Amino acid sequence: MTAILTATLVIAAVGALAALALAVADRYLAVREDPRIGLVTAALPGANCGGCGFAGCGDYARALVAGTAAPGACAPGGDAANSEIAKILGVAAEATERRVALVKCCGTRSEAIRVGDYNGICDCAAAAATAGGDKGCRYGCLGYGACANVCPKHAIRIEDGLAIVDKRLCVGCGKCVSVCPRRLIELVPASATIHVLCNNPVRGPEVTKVCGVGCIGCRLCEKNSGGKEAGHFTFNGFLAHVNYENPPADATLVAKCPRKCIKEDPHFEAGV
Amino acid sequence: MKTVKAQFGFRGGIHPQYHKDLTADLPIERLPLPRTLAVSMSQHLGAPAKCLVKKGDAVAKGQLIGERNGFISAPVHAPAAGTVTAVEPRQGPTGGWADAVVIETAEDPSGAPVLMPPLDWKTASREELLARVNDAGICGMGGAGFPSAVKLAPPPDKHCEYLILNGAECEPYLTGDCRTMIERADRIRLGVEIMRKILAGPAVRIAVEANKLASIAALEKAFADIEGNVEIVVLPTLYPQGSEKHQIYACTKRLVPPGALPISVGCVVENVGTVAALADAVENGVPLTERVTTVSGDGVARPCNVLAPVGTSYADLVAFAGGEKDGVRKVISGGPMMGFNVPSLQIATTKTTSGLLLFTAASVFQYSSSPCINCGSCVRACPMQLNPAYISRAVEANDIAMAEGFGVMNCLECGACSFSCPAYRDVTQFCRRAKASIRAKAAAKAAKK
Amino acid sequence: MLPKQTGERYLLSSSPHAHARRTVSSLMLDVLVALLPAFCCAVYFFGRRALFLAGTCIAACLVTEALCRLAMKRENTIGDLSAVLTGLLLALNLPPDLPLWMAAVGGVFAIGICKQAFGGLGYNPFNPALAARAFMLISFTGPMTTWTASAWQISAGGMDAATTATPLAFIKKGAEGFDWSQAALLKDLFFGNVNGCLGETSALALLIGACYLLCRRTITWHIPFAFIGTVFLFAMVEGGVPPLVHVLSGGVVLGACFMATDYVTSPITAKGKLIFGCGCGLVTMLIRTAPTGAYPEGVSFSILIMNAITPLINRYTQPKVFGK
Amino acid sequence: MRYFVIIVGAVLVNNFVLNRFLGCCPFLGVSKKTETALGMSGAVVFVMTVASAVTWCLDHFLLAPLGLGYIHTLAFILVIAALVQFIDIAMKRFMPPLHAALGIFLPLITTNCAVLGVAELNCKNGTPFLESVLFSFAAALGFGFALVLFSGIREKLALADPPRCFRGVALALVTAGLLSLAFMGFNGLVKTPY
Repeated sequence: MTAILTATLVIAAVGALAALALAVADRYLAVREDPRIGLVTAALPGANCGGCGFAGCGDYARALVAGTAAPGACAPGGDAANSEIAKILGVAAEATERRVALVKCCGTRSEAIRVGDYNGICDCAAAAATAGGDKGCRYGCLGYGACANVCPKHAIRIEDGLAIVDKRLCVGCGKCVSVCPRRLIELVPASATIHVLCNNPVRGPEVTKVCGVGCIGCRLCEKNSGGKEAGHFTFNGFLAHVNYENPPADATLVAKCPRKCIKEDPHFEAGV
Repeated sequence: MKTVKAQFGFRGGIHPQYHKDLTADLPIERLPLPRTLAVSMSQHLGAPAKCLVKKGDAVAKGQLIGERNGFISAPVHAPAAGTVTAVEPRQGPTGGWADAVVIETAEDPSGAPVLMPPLDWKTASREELLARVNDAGICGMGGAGFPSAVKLAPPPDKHCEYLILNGAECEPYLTGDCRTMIERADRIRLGVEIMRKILAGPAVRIAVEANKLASIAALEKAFADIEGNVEIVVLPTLYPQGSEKHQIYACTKRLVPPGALPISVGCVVENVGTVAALADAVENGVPLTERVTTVSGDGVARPCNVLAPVGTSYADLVAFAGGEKDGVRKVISGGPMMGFNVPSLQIATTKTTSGLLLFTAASVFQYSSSPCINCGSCVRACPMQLNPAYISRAVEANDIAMAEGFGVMNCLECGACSFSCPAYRDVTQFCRRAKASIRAKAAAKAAKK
Repeated sequence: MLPKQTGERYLLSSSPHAHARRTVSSLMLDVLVALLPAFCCAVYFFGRRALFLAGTCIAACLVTEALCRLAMKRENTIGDLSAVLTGLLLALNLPPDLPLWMAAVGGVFAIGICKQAFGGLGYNPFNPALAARAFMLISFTGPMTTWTASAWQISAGGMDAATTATPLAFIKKGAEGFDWSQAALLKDLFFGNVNGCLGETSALALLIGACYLLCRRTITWHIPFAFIGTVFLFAMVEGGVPPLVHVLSGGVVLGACFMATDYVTSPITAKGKLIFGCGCGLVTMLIRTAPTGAYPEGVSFSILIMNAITPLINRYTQPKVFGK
Repeated sequence: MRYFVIIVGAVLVNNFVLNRFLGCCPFLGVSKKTETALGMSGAVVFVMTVASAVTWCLDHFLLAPLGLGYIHTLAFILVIAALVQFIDIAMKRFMPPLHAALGIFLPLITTNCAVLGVAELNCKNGTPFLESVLFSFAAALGFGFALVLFSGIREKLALADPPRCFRGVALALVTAGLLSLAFMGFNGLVKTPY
């Protein structure tokens, strides 16, 4: 009995001493952090994609609490995360629409010509810097997968020399947008279904020389969607662009595009 | 004047097969004026020139068609008389697109060429000479084409102690400089004297690789009675002996710190061809509108050294060289070590096109690279004493910051590492890739500020 | 529809557009050729056993390499000859009377675990042949340390003729009063009239191969020089057995010239290579001369340990940039 | 000489990780970068040395006189846990970058078998105070040495391209095994007292 008692007492005494030391340390040495940082970090998805412009979710959370960043920059978290964060921080949330990446090119190997046989490292920027790229069209997708390599969600794959985004996996972080040497990836509303898959603004004859499916700026899509007043399309040189503020709804214009570069939901077309 | 052997070698370097015998003994031939010329507004690194003509304009030979536009920039002149048929984006030798003035040359030009008034360099002031170098559009004809006027006007706190003439021409196949030194040694001498005046009397070192005996002899003859501190420095035949930093070291034992320009150690390096062009510009008032290009390789019927106007299409050059042989697989603008691959012959020459090489499948092939085996060939070959193996592995793993830590920004892109890699890795391309993305990042950062 | 292609489609690549003639397989072939004299010696001294062992090891390595690449769905890399080299080096590190199945297990371990598990040639942190040998030494201790008297013909008097041990085991046993400096002993060690692993017998044959590699610039002098030099110096300072006996017996020459110089697992810079070689020599001699040590020979362990330190050596021996 | 033998024995021959297989968790966890490995090694050296001193005192002046040797494991855990917690707080205050790098691994030493193991070994062998502190220090050095070596290899492996089934910890374990195999060469290098 005494043995048990001594043991208990000794351990308790040692424990008490240790507790005292820790208490003192906590009182005089501890570093206080804003508890909201933890809460905000928990509300963020934790993908560490960097799409918000900060080095990971923790960094963004710290900036949010410090007030140097505004909520709403987290695309993967979407509305749920943003409103949650706004609640924690006590500010009004802005509704954000889910955006996904769109590769504005449909010139596969069987549609767009290649002017040379590229031999070198498998990277778009490197290929683009080698004699201007092996693709005949200098605006088109090179297909060496720089976007696929940076995608934190593995939502991009290369098929037949062309990058294709899986809409369901894409979180709209925008990393691919900045890494593409041809700048042909755009973040578009996930709800939009009709897209112009071309990025070449030069005149028709030059486009048709290098690509079988390049936009020549014939404006038939505009005509078929209710004319200029309807405002479903904008034009940059000889290139049509969907006005995503006011996207066309009538899918019949897709079949009427003479160049076949307007597609309906291309994200799903390849059977992903 | 004396001829000395270079005392200070550098570690590294490689011995590629030179193939200079194909054209080294052939005199420079003048190309008959081509029907069309496409003169790019982006003749060199730095800002492209501002175009001064439009479609339909008639231009005279030597007329200014592109204006200096920025600090590192040089004006562009019409190489021949004719009519401007278009001003449109064209692909240049480096693969980039820039506006080019397309000139349909006149068969018998009625107007006289527009020349600048000749200057007597002995009486002209330093400022006048410098203005002439600038107005004549003189830029480095060896590699990147740095405008000479910028080089020859060092910042006031720097003094040029050595003027180094780069006659190394270490790239295989190329013999343009070699021939220029033989045939135009007197012009080079005149250019040297003018530059010496502009730079306030520096010592002159003419660096020539040991495999150009005829060039050395010609220079010795032309410079025999020159006054002042002038030496011909015979460099060992080793690639990349033509690199500025290594030449400065070989001639003066001075080391250019990483990221610094030669003037930081009191040196100005200029290509021999540029010096000859400079002499023409001062004495005869002729702007820089033509240059010597070596057309060679096993894909051309008759390798030769051609003096052609800037803007000549590669197809015209090849036609002059007897046409292309069957089975050409690769076309290179420049030398095989640092030159640019071009996708077609529809590209026009610039002031920096030192060579045009056509190779058949017998000498080039599609390779596939395997993982680095750490053999150290590239480390031994690197003239900058970097570790290309590690840089390439870091870039391969997308770790640009690590590559920067290994000093990739010091890379010359000379290609010695890729040349010696037994695994056929694109080491140089990895370095280039890392440099490009580091520069882009720095530019983005600067733009943000 | 694809527009019509106009003009030729040229190759497009980044500079340089010229290349030296050397390839990975030509480097491996160089080493294989350099090992031929040693292998011939092994066949001369141990007869068909040497052929069988080498054949088994090489076959095991090749088959494992092919199967691994197949399973990984990657291109077959048998052609680079690195698997052949691993097999041959492994065989040269085995005692002549090892059962063939054990040799095969070693070959499978070398390629499967030590090389392909890391992604193949270029990524393995340890020399596959040596790692396999260490693995076998611990798994099959008996057979790996049994030597028959097939070749050990004592011409040097005084050494117990009945012992079938290697000279190193003899040293470890502490042969008091044995005259180590007899010329006959050194001669035997040099020409290979001693017991040991297949490749450890004749220093002469190995040195011929090493000279070939040095002349071909397949290897640099740094590692062999530092390795052998350190062993020599250590033995001199230690003052027991004459330094030359230490250098010529066991696997020092084989290890220094052919195993430690393995590109993948040794440092990349000259300075690093010198440090690496010194480290190998030091650890070898520590293991050899420790009176209580478990192993009479330390070459393979020393190289493995230095393999492990290689990344750190590389880290601190980066070349200095020109102009800095 | 005896001290030298203790050090060599604990660092090379009976390396805590590679021979006794103690402390494998931080060995695998904190070995991805050499910088963090160095930091962790420092932390372990510090914690192990201090912990062994404290536990030795605890054992000799408190537990042994009271005849409580049988609960020393319990008492050790308690003391070591408190100690590590203390170091954690102090490091956060004085060395924030290191704290950020080591992150969750510092508390991990709390219940680390290497720290507890060294205390237990000292206790079991009845080592005198100075030697037990030295032994712990050397053992921690050995741990750190192995950790730094391993981190170097893993940094290299990070650039490798292993088959998918071997990626990550699997390959790290294979490598650790091979490293341990290499260290077997040191077997019996010195006759260690402990």
